[in-house]
Amino acid sequence: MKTSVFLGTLAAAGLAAGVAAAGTLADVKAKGFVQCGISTGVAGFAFTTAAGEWDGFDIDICRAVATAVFGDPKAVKFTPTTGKTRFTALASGEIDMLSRNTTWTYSRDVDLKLTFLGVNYYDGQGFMVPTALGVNSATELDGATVCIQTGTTTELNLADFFRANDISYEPVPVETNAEARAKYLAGACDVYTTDASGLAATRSTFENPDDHVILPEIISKEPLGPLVRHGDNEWGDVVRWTLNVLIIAEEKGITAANVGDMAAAPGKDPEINRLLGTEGEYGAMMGLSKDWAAKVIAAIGNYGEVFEKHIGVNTAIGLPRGLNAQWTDGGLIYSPPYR
Amino acid sequence: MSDSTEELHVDQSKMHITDEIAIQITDMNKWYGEFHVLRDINLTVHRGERIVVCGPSGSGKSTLIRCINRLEEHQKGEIVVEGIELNSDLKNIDKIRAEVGMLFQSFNLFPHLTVLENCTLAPIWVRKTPKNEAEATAMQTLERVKIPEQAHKYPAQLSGGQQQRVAIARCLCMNPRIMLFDEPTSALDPEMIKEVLDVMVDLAEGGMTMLVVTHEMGFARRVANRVMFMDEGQIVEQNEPEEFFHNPQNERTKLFLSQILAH
Amino acid sequence: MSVTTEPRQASFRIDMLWTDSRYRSTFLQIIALIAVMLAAFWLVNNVAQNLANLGKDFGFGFMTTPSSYDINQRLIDYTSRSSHSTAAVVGLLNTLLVAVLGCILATFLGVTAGVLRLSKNWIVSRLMTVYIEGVRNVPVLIQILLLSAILDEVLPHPKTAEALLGGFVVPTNRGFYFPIPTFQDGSLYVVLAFIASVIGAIWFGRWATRRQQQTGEHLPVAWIKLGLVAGVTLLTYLVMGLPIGLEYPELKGFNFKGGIYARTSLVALTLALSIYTGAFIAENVRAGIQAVSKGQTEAAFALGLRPSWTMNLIILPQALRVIIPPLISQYLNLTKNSSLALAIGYMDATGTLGGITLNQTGHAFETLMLLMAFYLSISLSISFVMNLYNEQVKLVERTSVAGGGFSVLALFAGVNGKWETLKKGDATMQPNYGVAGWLNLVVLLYGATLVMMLYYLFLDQSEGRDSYYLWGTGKQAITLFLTVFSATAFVTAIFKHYRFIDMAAAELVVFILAVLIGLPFGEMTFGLLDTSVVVFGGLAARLATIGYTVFGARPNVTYFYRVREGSGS
Amino acid sequence: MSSEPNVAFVASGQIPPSAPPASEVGPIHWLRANLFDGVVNSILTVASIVAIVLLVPPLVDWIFIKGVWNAGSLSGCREVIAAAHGEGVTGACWAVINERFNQLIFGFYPSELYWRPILAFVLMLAALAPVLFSTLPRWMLWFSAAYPIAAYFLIWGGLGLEVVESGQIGGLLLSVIIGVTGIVASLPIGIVLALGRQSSMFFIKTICVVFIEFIRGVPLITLLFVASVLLNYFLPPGTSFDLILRVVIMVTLFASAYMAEVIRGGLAALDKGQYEAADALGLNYWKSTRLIILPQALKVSIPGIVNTFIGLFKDTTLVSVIGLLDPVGLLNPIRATAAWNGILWELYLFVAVLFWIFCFSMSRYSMYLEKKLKTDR
Repeated sequence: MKTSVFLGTLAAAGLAAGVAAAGTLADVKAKGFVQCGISTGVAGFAFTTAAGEWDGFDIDICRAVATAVFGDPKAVKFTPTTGKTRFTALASGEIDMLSRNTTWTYSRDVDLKLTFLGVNYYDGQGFMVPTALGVNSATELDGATVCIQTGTTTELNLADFFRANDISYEPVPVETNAEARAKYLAGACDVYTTDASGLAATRSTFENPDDHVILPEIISKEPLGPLVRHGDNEWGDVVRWTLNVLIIAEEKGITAANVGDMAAAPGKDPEINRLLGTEGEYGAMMGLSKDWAAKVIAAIGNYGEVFEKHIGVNTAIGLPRGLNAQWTDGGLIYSPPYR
Repeated sequence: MSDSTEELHVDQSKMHITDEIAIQITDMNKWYGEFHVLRDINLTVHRGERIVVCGPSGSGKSTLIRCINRLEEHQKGEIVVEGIELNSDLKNIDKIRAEVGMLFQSFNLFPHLTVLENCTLAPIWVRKTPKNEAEATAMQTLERVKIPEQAHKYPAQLSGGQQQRVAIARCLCMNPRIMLFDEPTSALDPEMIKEVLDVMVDLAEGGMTMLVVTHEMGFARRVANRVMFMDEGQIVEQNEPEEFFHNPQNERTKLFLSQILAH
Repeated sequence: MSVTTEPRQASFRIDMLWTDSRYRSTFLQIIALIAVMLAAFWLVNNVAQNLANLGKDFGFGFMTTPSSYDINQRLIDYTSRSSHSTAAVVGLLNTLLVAVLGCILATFLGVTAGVLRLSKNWIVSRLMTVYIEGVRNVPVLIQILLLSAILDEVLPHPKTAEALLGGFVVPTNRGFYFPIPTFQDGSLYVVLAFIASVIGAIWFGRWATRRQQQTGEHLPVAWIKLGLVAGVTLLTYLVMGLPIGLEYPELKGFNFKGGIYARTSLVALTLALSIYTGAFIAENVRAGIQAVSKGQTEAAFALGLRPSWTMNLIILPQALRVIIPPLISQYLNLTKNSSLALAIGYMDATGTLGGITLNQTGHAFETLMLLMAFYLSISLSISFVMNLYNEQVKLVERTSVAGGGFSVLALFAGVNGKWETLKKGDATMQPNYGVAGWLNLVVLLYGATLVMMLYYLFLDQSEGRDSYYLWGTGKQAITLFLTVFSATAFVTAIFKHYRFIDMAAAELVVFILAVLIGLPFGEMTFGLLDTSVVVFGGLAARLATIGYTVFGARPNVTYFYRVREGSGS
Repeated sequence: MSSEPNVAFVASGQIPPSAPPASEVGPIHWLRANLFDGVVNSILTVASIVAIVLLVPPLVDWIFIKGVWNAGSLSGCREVIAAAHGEGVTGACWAVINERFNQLIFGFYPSELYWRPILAFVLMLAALAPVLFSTLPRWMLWFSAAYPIAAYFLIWGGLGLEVVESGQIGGLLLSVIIGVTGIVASLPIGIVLALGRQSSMFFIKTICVVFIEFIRGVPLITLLFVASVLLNYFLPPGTSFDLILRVVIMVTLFASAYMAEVIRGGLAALDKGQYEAADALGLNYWKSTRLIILPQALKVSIPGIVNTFIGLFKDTTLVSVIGLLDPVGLLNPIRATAAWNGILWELYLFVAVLFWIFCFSMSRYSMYLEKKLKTDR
């Protein structure tokens, strides 16, 4: 991008400004809670209960971080963000972290100056059509009307996919999943495209899920994960390793139910010992308590438990683990060693 | 013009004119944009004088008296009121306005305040008089204009004549040395004119310096010590009432008097 | 003389700044100016610091990069490879489209409901009251969402859709499909015949009015006009062998193909906005008619005019003057409310420029600035039209020309007047037509040049032409300087400040210099408009401005002052 | 009576009133005069009746007769309807409102503390009373002045009350907070702007005009975008405050431009003589403005201010677009809940009716004020 006249003056005025990089971790500890940016509502990932509590897969990541820092899953406050406001809210310091089905992309990482801390859900964009249309592949969708959520990467993927396959389509932008669902069911669009998890979740809520089919094409990679601002590594480490702890816990078979017993005394597996604070001073390295990981698992459960609780096959959403199985089970969920 | 003035009781003996100068206007000119409203006005008013200004509409008579308390700004010449020159200095303007009372054709009472509040507003806020004192003075003044019983009513509840008397009382509460009257009776019904004129006569008898723009020629004859005729922005003629009415010199004055007294 | 009046032109003291009326207003204004500038500096400085801290840069370069998203409703060519600025233009046009359609429909609804609410028919007037009070008091956002949902649910799927009105419209829950006219050889003659017959009908109407005034005879003018236009056009159409046909939409694959169609989002938005705004207009219409009708109706009846004539000749012309100012401010509200399109995915300016582009590029500052500038220019244009109207109503009343509707042309009627008349545009001596007319022209020209400049600078994407953002800094600066200058002169003219001779003169010098060195207007072309038109138009505008100031006429441009008694937005 | 040339006449007594002829009274006459007065009117009447018959009964059926108030989820509703009225019958599922009513009104405000916003609301009415009804004693205005502080502590807590976070505030409560704060805070700014716009000082006037016209020229939604994504940029680095506060700031600026125009109308309605009389008494600009001009101009402006408030209150729904959870914003998380997936009309209708009740009563009040003002003079 070329320098414009505007930029000259602005930059000149801004040269004097120093970069004020206060540590978010210190700030968070000082104020006593984590301010977590979330979505305004995605089935299974973020929704409100009748009691007025936020709950869901993304929400539990926030709660896990709160537990890591304060030992209390309730020491978190939520800021619902839209596709438009989420990055600004993070960049301006309004929220400390964002856990809102956000796809990790190059430009977000580099250009928007954000740091992605791992992947809590591997997704990909797919298509859902009514079975009655008799469509078996996305390439047969020439001329179809496609419902699509705006403000996400999906509309870019969609444009690229149809352009690459040289077929035409008619985008119907909608603001939220609920709108999309209503439109799709009413037949205002032939196809609904969003992340495959979203498709499955939406389909599960239909009266007759079998009348709809999710096409085999997955047209994009959508690694979703929590993120923080650039240049705040201590805080980033806390969030990253909170997520990793959930993953390792599942790999090692630590659950909310048995973590108390396992943390009571050192066991045979040194990694579990390190993780649960019965060996070494690993928590202190990040400025956290010794048994922070144990508290996280006790309060939230391990990755698999969180998954099953909110979006797994036994829930209304009914997503299979698929790519999101542990690497030991042939999936992509894999944490670096806790060492 | 109107016969209501025939019954005015005027005691000329009570009216004293002193040598002290109340208003001194020298070579004053004023323009509205391109329009030359006031041309080379020269006027000296002694303390205790009662001057009636008359003339056809648009002759600049209202503008003249409005210049005296700076409701209009003159562009050339000099106006000195009670020894204070009217210039761009805002403090002087404030001082002069406190000394000069003005009455309007349309009364301009403040409709959201009671009669008493109308009368105490300026003493309290401009003269910084304590409220009790201001109210006591106001009640006295209202008695002087003969409407003490209306003190707690709102202006809209009063008749036109009563309103104008309240307006006079409002001025008097500031204890002014000079009073300017801008056609005080022309918005009133005939039967109300007299009650206002009575109050004005009372003022004159008290020795007030008065500049009155009016078409009440009876009032001019009995009360004024000088009548001034203006036309097209200039003072055409001024004289004592008897001379002015019976022996006008200027043709325009004659024409005007013949029209206004024909009825 | 007891008082000596030594003119005390005392030397300047510092307290005279606030005690002397000569200096006080200037002093206060300078303080205000300093305060505003400090505040502006503080804000800009904060922005610069914040941007620097975040490592973001400020610039419009991103507008030329491919947008990578598709837009379904578009009036110009656009693909996902087009630039963000093209996407913005698509959005702007969509905003204008919905605004224009909405205003027309809202006027229709509002006038109907307003008149019917005054109807003697009990049930009808009650129904209209229910409509007006029901709709006015519910947020328009909810109405848009609700209507959009209703259209989705109620209208049939394309597979089951049936053509209505003899195939003229096919409503589906994807959109409304209309046939498109196709033009073959000879259709030109039909169009020409149509235009000619319309002109003939207008001429006939005038002739009939004259005749009626002279002889008192009534002709069924409307029927004859209709017959004239329809007859001539139809005849030519038949003679030329039916050259104009209709291409009907057909169901192919997933959707209907062919014809023109309006997406449901467009229909829902237009409908919701016009139903909402129509309720407000209905109240304005009712108030306007009631304001006029009482005594006037009786007077007209007393003169022996029939009720229908009374409405047309007496009530409506007067009521219109009361109705039109609030009506135009309702148009403005409708246009601003159209930004709620993003709630139902209609891709207006807020959806493209302030929506996806902002989202995908992260340049919130730049996109929001452009977006606000766009809405602001629409608002100012609409108030401009309203003020033109008010000016003319005032003129008509002042010169006591009886009746007479509004015509834009009449505003320029004085342009050909005598120079003396123009020079002495004094309201008390002469009707102000001349100066008003000329000055309208000047302001219009200013406005046009400005719009063209801005378009050229930031939006023009024609082939073989460097974008503004890619120029050298010098060229950028000169162009920007010129534009800002033009804009300031324009704004000064708008805000009644008539002594802008220095500004206009300076601008003229800069402008001539710019033309001489060939920067940057040497390469300006706008379709049919040649460079010279723009250059000389700008010159003429500036010269005229100077002329007015020199010759003492007072370009009293009050048109931009809004006379709105707006009720909500 | 008599054709004799003698026209002198003295009434011998009062003629008693008698009943009108049958054609002037009764339902038949009413029908003829009001419904079937001419062909066009008759057609309109018939068309209206047909429309009412086609629309109203199905709606009443759907809303009331087939409506379900108690169920745990949408499918629960459907089962209840199917059980009561047979398969395939549709009816309104008001159970969602039943379950989420408190959420739509208070957001996530702790339910045991609901009395606080309710008390604040009641106190607000009490604080408004002396402003709206001039007959009440003046000392009550002191209470009105103190109210905002009291309301702040009541709603957000502090001073011994349990603290409630902004994030927990939502629903109608949020709309009322934004609307009321916006209108109250915009009043002083609007007064200053209106006075500035009337000023003879060119520069000050220009600043005011540019500000007012700018704000009125752009849609509120763009200003809300500014509040949500840009406002932090304009403040010193590191400052960041609550989104609700930022929205309130923007809404206040927005309302103040409209308020300025309303008050300007009030100022314009004032007689020029009032300014002159104040001048002639020696009151300076600020004193005459405060004592003479504003009290009168504001009184005239009250209906306009109420109308501005209605407009603003309706516009608070736009905050849902930037992720605040007002009643419209709450629809999405509710619809994302598994139990209520697919629910649509009931929520929209409920929110619409909620706003309608508020706005309609306020518009009636403003009409009453306008009428009263007209007769007052």
